[in-house]
Amino acid sequence: MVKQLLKGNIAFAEAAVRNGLEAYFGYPITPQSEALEHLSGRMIEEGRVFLQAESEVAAINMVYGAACAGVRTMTSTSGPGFSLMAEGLSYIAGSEIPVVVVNMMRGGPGLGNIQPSQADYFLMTKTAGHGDFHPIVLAPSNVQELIDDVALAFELAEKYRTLVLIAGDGSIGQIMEAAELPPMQPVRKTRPAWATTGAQGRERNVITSLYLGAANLEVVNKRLQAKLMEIKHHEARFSEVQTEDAEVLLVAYGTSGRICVSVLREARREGLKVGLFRPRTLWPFPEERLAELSHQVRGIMVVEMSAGQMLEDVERVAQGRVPIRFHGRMGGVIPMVDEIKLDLDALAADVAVR
Amino acid sequence: MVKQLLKGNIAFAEAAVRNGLEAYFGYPITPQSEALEHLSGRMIEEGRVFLQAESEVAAINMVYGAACAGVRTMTSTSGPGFSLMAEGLSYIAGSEIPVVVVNMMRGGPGLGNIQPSQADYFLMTKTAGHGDFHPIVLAPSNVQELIDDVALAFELAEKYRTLVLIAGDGSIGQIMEAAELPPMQPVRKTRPAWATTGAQGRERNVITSLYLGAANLEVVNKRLQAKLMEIKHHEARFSEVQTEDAEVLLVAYGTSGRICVSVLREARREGLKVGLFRPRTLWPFPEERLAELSHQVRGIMVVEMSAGQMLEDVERVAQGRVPIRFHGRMGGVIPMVDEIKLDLDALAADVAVR
Amino acid sequence: MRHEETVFSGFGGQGVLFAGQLLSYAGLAEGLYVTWFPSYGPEMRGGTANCTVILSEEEIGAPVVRHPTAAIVFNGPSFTKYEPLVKPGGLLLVNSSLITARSAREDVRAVFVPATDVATELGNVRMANMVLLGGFVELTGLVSLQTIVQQLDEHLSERQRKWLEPNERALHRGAELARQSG
Amino acid sequence: MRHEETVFSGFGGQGVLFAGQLLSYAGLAEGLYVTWFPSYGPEMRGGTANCTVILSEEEIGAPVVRHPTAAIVFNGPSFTKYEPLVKPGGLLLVNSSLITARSAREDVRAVFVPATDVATELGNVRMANMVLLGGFVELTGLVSLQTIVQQLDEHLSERQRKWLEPNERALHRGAELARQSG
Amino acid sequence: MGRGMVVIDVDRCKGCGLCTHVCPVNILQLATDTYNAKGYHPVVVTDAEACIGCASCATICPDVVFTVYRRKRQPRVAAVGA
Amino acid sequence: MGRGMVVIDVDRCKGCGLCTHVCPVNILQLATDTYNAKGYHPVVVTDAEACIGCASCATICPDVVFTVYRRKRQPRVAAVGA
Amino acid sequence: MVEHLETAEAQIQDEMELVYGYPESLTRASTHYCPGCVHGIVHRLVGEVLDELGIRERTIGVAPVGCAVLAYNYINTDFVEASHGRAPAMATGLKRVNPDKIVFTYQGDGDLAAIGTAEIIHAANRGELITTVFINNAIYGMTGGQMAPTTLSGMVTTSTPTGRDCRLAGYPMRMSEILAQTAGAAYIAREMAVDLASIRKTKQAIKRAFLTQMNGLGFACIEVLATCPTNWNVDPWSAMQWAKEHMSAYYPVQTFKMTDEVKALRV
Amino acid sequence: MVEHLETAEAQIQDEMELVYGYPESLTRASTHYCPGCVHGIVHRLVGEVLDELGIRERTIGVAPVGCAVLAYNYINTDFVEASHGRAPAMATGLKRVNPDKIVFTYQGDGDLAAIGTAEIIHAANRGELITTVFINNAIYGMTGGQMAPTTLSGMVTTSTPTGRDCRLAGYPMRMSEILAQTAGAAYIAREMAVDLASIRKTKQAIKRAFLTQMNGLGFACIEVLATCPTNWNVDPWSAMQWAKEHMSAYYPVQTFKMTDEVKALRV
Ligand SMILES: Cc1ncc(C[n+]2csc(CCOP(=O)(O)OP(=O)(O)O)c2C)c(N)n1
Ligand SMILES: Cc1ncc(C[n+]2csc(CCOP(=O)(O)OP(=O)(O)O)c2C)c(N)n1
Ligand code: SF4
Ligand code: SF4
Ligand code: SF4
Ligand code: SF4
Ligand code: SF4
Ligand code: SF4
Ligand SMILES: [Mg+2]
Ligand SMILES: [Mg+2]
Repeated sequence: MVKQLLKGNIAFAEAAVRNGLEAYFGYPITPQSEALEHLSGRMIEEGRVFLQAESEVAAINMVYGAACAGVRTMTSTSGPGFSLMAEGLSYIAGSEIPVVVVNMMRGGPGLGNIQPSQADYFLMTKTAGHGDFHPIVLAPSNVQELIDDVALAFELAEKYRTLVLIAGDGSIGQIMEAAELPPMQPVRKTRPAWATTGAQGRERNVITSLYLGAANLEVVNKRLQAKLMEIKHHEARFSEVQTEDAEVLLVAYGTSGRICVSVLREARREGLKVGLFRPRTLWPFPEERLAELSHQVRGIMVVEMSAGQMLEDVERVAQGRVPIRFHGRMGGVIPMVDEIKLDLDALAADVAVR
Repeated sequence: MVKQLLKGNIAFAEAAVRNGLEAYFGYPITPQSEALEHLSGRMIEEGRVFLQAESEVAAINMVYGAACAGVRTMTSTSGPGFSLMAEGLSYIAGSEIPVVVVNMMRGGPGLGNIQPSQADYFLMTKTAGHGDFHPIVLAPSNVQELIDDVALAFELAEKYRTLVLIAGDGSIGQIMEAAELPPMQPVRKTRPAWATTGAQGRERNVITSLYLGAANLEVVNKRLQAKLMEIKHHEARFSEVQTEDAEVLLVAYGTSGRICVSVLREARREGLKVGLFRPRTLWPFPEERLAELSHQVRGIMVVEMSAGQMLEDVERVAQGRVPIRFHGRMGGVIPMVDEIKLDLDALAADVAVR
Repeated sequence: MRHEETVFSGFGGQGVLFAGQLLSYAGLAEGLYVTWFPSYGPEMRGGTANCTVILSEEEIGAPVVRHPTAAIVFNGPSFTKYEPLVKPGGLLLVNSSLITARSAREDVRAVFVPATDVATELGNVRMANMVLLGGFVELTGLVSLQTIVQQLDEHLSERQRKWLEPNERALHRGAELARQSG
Repeated sequence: MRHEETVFSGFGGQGVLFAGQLLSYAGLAEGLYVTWFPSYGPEMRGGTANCTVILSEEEIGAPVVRHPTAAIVFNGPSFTKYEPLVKPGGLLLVNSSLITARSAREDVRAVFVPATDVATELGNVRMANMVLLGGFVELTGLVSLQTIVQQLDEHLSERQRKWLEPNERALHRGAELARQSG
Repeated sequence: MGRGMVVIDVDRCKGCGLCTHVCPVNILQLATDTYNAKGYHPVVVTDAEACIGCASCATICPDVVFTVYRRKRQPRVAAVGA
Repeated sequence: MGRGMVVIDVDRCKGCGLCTHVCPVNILQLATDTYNAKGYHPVVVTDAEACIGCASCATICPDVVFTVYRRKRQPRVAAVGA
Repeated sequence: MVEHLETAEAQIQDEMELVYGYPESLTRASTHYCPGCVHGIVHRLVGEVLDELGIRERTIGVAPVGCAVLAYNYINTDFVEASHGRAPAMATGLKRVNPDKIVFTYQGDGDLAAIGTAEIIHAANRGELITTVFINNAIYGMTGGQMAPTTLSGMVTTSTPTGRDCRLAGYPMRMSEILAQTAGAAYIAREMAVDLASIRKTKQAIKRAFLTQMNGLGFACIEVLATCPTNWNVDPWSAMQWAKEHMSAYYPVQTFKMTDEVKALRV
Repeated sequence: MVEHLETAEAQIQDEMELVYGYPESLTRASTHYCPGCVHGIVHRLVGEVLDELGIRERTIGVAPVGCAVLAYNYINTDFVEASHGRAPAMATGLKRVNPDKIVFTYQGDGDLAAIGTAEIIHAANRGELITTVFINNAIYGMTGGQMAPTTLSGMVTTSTPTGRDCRLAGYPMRMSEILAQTAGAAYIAREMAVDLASIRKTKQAIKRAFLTQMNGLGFACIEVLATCPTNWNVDPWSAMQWAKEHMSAYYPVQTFKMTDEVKALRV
């Protein structure tokens, strides 16, 4: 398979089709509508299910229903639509159903605008809805990673029977880059044993998130937490650039992460020993490795397209070992290499590595 | 005014009426429906606005509308309903409108059950919806504090033109205790200058959360963040019990917080130097004082009716200075004094204060 | 120091929650700290209801306890559940009309009052809760019977006004029986 | 090392985004790393459109830059916006049919091509984008004109097939003019 | 044994009384003295012989308490011979 | 000056052409050569004299480009005297 | 108990024939419903219909949030529990990927006519091949008797303590009339379960609604006028009389839409 | 420009009388709408109506999420921006605490007929004293031309690339017919804005809808069949012809509900 020039939104949509997506339900919202549009044609072509729902609330509950039937299903949206899914996402988590949701973040709060943002980090990683749960959150920073994360998302969702989110932003959705799509896969022929497909010749299946009696629900919560612990230990992912000898560490994900690659190059050219730590999973947050690095480096700079959300996790993990500086842009502004670089130099000066 | 025996849900509803609540919009959900029921009678009696909405989505948007008109307005709900309000809450934050919402937390995720819980801490304190914002979150632990927090909530909401949440739980809603209600206040006669009440003899008012163009929205975001910083510096609240000489510190809020008072008494009786730090605002989290205490004590135990959410903030603030132990119950289980005490003794042993 | 953690438990419809509230009102009237904490749930019939009432001279922390200092059990299931839980030295007040079981525990004071029968005698089976409450007050002296009666007077709704007098008798009768069997 | 950060900017409808994409396709065909990043917004007409195309031999980090190494400006507003931003030593390619302004900057190479007029001559005003792209390729040698033509051939939709030939001519004409005025 | 017969699953009964209103021969009544496991006064048949097996009780009972039988048609001779 | 007259706010015009279809006397046309500030070919009046001031253009224009006047009724004498 | 039944049955095998037996499509669990609650009756009817159509093993139920939230404990098919009001959306997801299966939602009036208004109307309008059983008891039963969109004018509830004042609280909503307006609806009818005749008629309607789905004819919804003795504060029998008199007066028992294909079905 | 106008006006004061002038209730801002977009026409009509009724200073508008999201930049009254589809809920809040003010929502078909279905139906059913102007252009304009609930059968959109297949994607929804079913609705009518006559008629209907509110007669909604030249991919005039022919064929231009009091209003 050769690389082709692909727009992010089209890429993840087509990747889903090729990974055997059996049903898509969604509601248009910029900056990810091209995905829905692409699927409106492709899914029907492939004889699969595409349905434009009457709202994001309906969409996530349709996904919930299809997922209960044991098929690969997903939806995609952005900020306001993601908020509307909160209740449904909590039900999905509570009933332990594999579901994949893409959130191409845009400027907020409220209607905000449609430019790229990373301001839904808290909402996606800390909870995504009421009650105790964490979705797995993948953070691609280019079109190829976005494509690969779709396959990973389905794999993890089904392995752990859990909710997996892909945290994109308007920029990853709109950008065109060279990338390779996976080969076409047909839809799964079989349905998992727990799926509600009609109790033919087997015990019936009931899928619910209701557990009357505190003790009963606590049992479920404990199982859920145990699963999350397991995920936390096995699925934390990250990528690093020139951290071996790094004295200053950039921490950023997604679009901010790739921008920091340029920052790093410039700084290195000037001889500054800087490394980049780029979380590929936002939950579980790659705590162990970051903690290690926080012992090695003399300063950390967190770069986000938000007021500083992942920043809190970095602070929690670094435990005050080294000074942490933050460079954040909001409202859909894409951070500029030169501005980040200025802050980086300042930090370097503070911690006297220069 | 003399103390009377009051049920939490009735108490906060009546307190709202007496604080000049002009309009209530809500949708029934256990364990807070008694508040809606109480207001359905009282508000009409007082010639004010009560409306049972068709859903929580409608309710929060009705509140949004009434708040834009510059009146004291509120809604109350629990977990699933609170999730459904996420989009509306983000709009309210984005347009900087004073609104008060009570969330009587119940067991989750999903439908869960209706027993007391504190598992919406993340959802309430970190964001409550998409985009960069924090509501002010008040955490009462008895009926009197609940009553007092209603007045405080309106005061802060209007002072800062911001969203204020009261984080209760099923237990605070259902318990009866002696408490004193404030004197009756009529509704405010005047409307603030920014309110949309018809542009009679003044420039028209437009309330929106839409700002096309990243730069424009960033300006708004910066103003919002500046305001949040100000709130962070001036409005962090907490209460302490016997922390002066404490060697071990209990950290808990709401119902867990009051239960820890009993734990503390038992432990003190046995001569263990334990103190209690009880955040009264969950956002802003009382970081400074807790940081101080983390220098003084030799161990911290966090108690929550969740899998450990405030715990992350405590970890972030304590910066690894002392070991932190967690005692959490989930699914609506109310922590028991003797069980907490066991963990506390274990911690005391670990940190060799015993 | 006056401090009592009392569980009232029985069928829904036996007036368990109201008995607990009445004790709470009385405690408040006598200047004590009070918490009343009910079991609550969706509309489902035939369930058991219970509430924990704590009266104390010091401010109350936990509104629920694993080991109450007193348990007033109105029916069999409640006996089974709370008999083992009562604090050593605590009180176990039993509605012997519906509960034939006897407590094996040496370390609690078990008192048996045929509340349902007495209430029926007095004209309404639903007054069993007052019989037991009267007995409880007599045995613990936590609050005075007068206070209970006053509060009953204050908190009986109009529709129930006619039951004030009979309820009073039920309270006194309960106290009497408790004195004897206690 | 081949590395160019190019901004295409003009009115919506001038084919700005497609010109950028065509360059991107060509870059990919010649084995370069490529990013194409558009300005995007809700359906509102009469706005300006622009995209940033980065072609490089090394993997690309930031897909947008404050100071492009080259700017191709299709209309007045775009000139005003990008003329000051081009990196020193960079290229400023101007559609002189719609832009009368001249650059005051000494440190950039400003080339003026009457793309709109040329396109009109060649039979369709909408081909101005190809005229400018042809000029750009000629001036930078970033990719070969052949590659551009191949890619054009591959990516013209059926409906537009008939324009392949004219567009080719537009590309060559633009290259020519650039060579002269460049 | 009459034309019809009902079998009552006593412990399913919630004593709602609906069946007692629809029995055409009025042989259903709520027990006044006894309670069932659920703590309700269950339904009782006052005159089993009179049951015509119409299943009205089963039709209205929310708790599927009734199983209803009706006597099979017997050849008249047999009836006489009896 | 004819019976009617329109004042055109040129820079509000988006050249949608709607008005050109409804003018009963067909005097509205889009400019082919000139652009307005917005970059559109704006509407122009080809024969001002012919305007009857019917305001059809204003009725359909989405961009409130037109202000329309109609000649006041003059006493006939005056007309003659003129 | 069950044993006892079996022996009893044995005895009478020869002389007697069974005229009413426990539906196969119901579990043996005793419901949590209050005495005399119509939910129990309609659950039974659904069970009987599933038996008669022989589709228990290919049916998937969607439970609402409401007193019937535990419907899956009683109706013996595969089941999912939807979020409040979203059962039709969840059913849509289930059906679209299980086109050969039978999917039904069972919803209350708060669930369907309040928070779930958009989902039911759009499911109907899409002609989703699902069946909806809609229990209209004019109240929010589960949460303690608050007003529902269907609460009658003047009716006292815990959130209309002085009786519903329609000018302030809105008017009783006629959902079947609205659903009948959608192009995708094939069969929309309102029935009631307040006496033997209406219960039998309701069962036929529910059966026809399932047949509508089985024959791919479109969306079907049966509204059932019901009672909530507990929150109405009357005994079950009086509640039925009240419903018969007052509810059916405002909510006409009627078939609002029935396509020719549906009419042609032999029930 | 404005100056220029004034001088021009000055000159002709004496001979000429103004037959059409710029509405007071519109700001001077030029809209962001595409050339020939009907939103511009209906904004103008709303402005003219507010002028004629003299209520600009006591009116509060609620903007939707849709192409008209910036309506507050053009209609010169107090305004709030609602979340997608919730305008009627927000308007309810505004009106209930400003009973003496005039509150209207301006919504598109995605906003009102898709995500906002529940809010509009319940506002209508409560008889909220608000006025809704509903622009039905059979498409999601703002987000790039995806299918709307109102998209006609077979119509090609960016989310129905081969034309809307109603069996899969649902049927075009007739909202006015549905709203007319609610007890609280006083005036429900469908108009269109595709030629001079229909535009004039639409204006009268909008005026009556505001009068309905001013006289406290109940909820009023005017659906306006409109065009989206950009996403329909035709020029504005052809779009109007298409709408006149095809949209009004499926969406009858008609008054679906008008109470006697509303009928009695002198417009
Ligand atoms: C999002 C959400 N809002 C509110 C509730 C609380 N709630 C549970 S059931 C119910 C209404 C039940 O009424 P209905 O649908 O009529 O069913 P019934 O109990 O009357 O059969 C409500 C409001 C909830 N569980 N979730
Ligand atoms: C919760 C949410 N979902 C989706 C969107 C994206 N969105 C913006 S406008 C719109 C639909 C607009 O269509 P319509 O209401 O018909 O208005 P039009 O643009 O056609 O006038 C959508 C889906 C959003 N802003 N918020
Ligand atoms: S079957 Fe008919 S006659 Fe027999 S008990 Fe039941 S209702 Fe009565
Ligand atoms: S109807 Fe059923 S539950 Fe009710 S009394 Fe009769 S048998 Fe018992
Ligand atoms: S006023 Fe009438 S005649 Fe004059 S330009 Fe306009 S449409 Fe034509
Ligand atoms: S209708 Fe208005 S905008 Fe369109 S061309 Fe005519 S004047 Fe210009
Ligand atoms: S509350 Fe009403 S609806 Fe719910 S179970 Fe009881 S009677 Fe039935
Ligand atoms: S996209 Fe359509 S609806 Fe939106 S402004 Fe353009 S023409 Fe009007
Ligand atoms: Mg109901
Ligand atoms: Mg539209």
